[in-house]
Amino acid sequence: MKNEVSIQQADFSLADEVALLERDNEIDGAVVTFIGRVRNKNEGLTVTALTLEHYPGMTEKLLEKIITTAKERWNIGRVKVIHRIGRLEIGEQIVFVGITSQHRQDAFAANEFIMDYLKVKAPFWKKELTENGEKWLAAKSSDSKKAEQWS
Amino acid sequence: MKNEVSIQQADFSLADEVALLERDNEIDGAVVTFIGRVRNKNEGLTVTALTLEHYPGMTEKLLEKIITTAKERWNIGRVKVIHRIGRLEIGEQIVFVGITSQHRQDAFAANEFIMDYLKVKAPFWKKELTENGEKWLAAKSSDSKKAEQWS
Amino acid sequence: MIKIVFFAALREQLGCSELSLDPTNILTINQLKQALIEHQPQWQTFIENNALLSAINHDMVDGEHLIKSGDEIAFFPPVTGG
Amino acid sequence: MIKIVFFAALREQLGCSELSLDPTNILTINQLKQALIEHQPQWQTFIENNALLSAINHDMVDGEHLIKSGDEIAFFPPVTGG
Repeated sequence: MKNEVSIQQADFSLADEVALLERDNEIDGAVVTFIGRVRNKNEGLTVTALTLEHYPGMTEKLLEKIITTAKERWNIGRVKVIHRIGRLEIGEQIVFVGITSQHRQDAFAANEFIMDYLKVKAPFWKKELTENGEKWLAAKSSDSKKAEQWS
Repeated sequence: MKNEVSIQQADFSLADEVALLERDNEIDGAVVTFIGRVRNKNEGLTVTALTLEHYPGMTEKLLEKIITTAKERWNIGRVKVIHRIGRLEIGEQIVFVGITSQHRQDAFAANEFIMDYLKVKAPFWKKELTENGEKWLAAKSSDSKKAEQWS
Repeated sequence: MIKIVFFAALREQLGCSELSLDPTNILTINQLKQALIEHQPQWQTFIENNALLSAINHDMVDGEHLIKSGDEIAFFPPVTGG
Repeated sequence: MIKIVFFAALREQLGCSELSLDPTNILTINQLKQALIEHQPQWQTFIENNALLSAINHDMVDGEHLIKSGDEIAFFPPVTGG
């Protein structure tokens, strides 16, 4: 579980993260990555930046739990989850999930599962800076429904 | 469709490919990538290298068809498929599929769909150099079954 | 004593990110909510928000969950990360 | 004339990657296979392999598909890329 989760303000390098997942790992032929970025529109409003808050300690614990569940459920090799906090501008990376596996199907499923659960379980909150001012994002019921499909 | 498919001997850079998918693209918040690599074991045998052969012309046409189908089926933004040919050593990258989307679910599904169809439709053939000599890989019925699940 | 922490929109609504309370006579999360409203009546609308989530020592809990001295209790809105 | 190309294991088994044929009297893929076997009897086992796939001008076709002059016909084993 060591070093599988990182909550950080700093940006991360996709290339470096994937290199770490692949290093001395000649058995896993499949690598699936997800990157979530700040987009310039949300619910019809122009977004100029995001601020991300989290609950230190609980976030890491929950993400580790989600990773443990993914490893029980699928045959996967290495896992890395990075989530940034603080102020992020349009186009910046917010979240990274990287998975290696001997089987691409397992890598795809575990990656999507981790993202779906992160979305509805991990204590992060986004505040958008839009053309109409600051606004805390509301949780979406579609995200809850998507996470429920795994159970 | 321009530049969405590349069949090449040269290696590729994950970071550069993702940067191209993200450039001037502030609307797609989700990026899913798949990388297939040469692994050191297959069906119990130690593999030392792979040689990849393809049918020039038909390969590109088929991959473009698969991408078109994925775009009809899911709401995705940009797509890139790279497949290497020639001799590849253990750990080297073989194939890349990168997809951007406004919706992570679409990016995951379209990426896995493209890989599943590439596996069973695109005219590539792998020859493994193993501890027991050279051997053309046999197609796997599990790959055909996986591709059929999309229809 | 127990430590109580608030996050995100709730933190801003209450104008408070953290406080400590003597848990005497507070047995459950729901009772703690009542104690907070007595402590700051203007918090009532925000604390009684049905969508509010609560955690004890980093584990999600419901309103009937028991509180003990030394616990860290968190209240926050539905999460929106990723 | 038609151009015929072979790939991968089949190319190695036949010892041939490409040949040209006059398509007179050859109407279908299956008839082309028979013509190839008459041309090189030692190819019979490999050409009659049921798993063999065929394409005309880069589109997959079955044995009954019609051939016309100028076509590029390909024969190859099941694909194993990715």
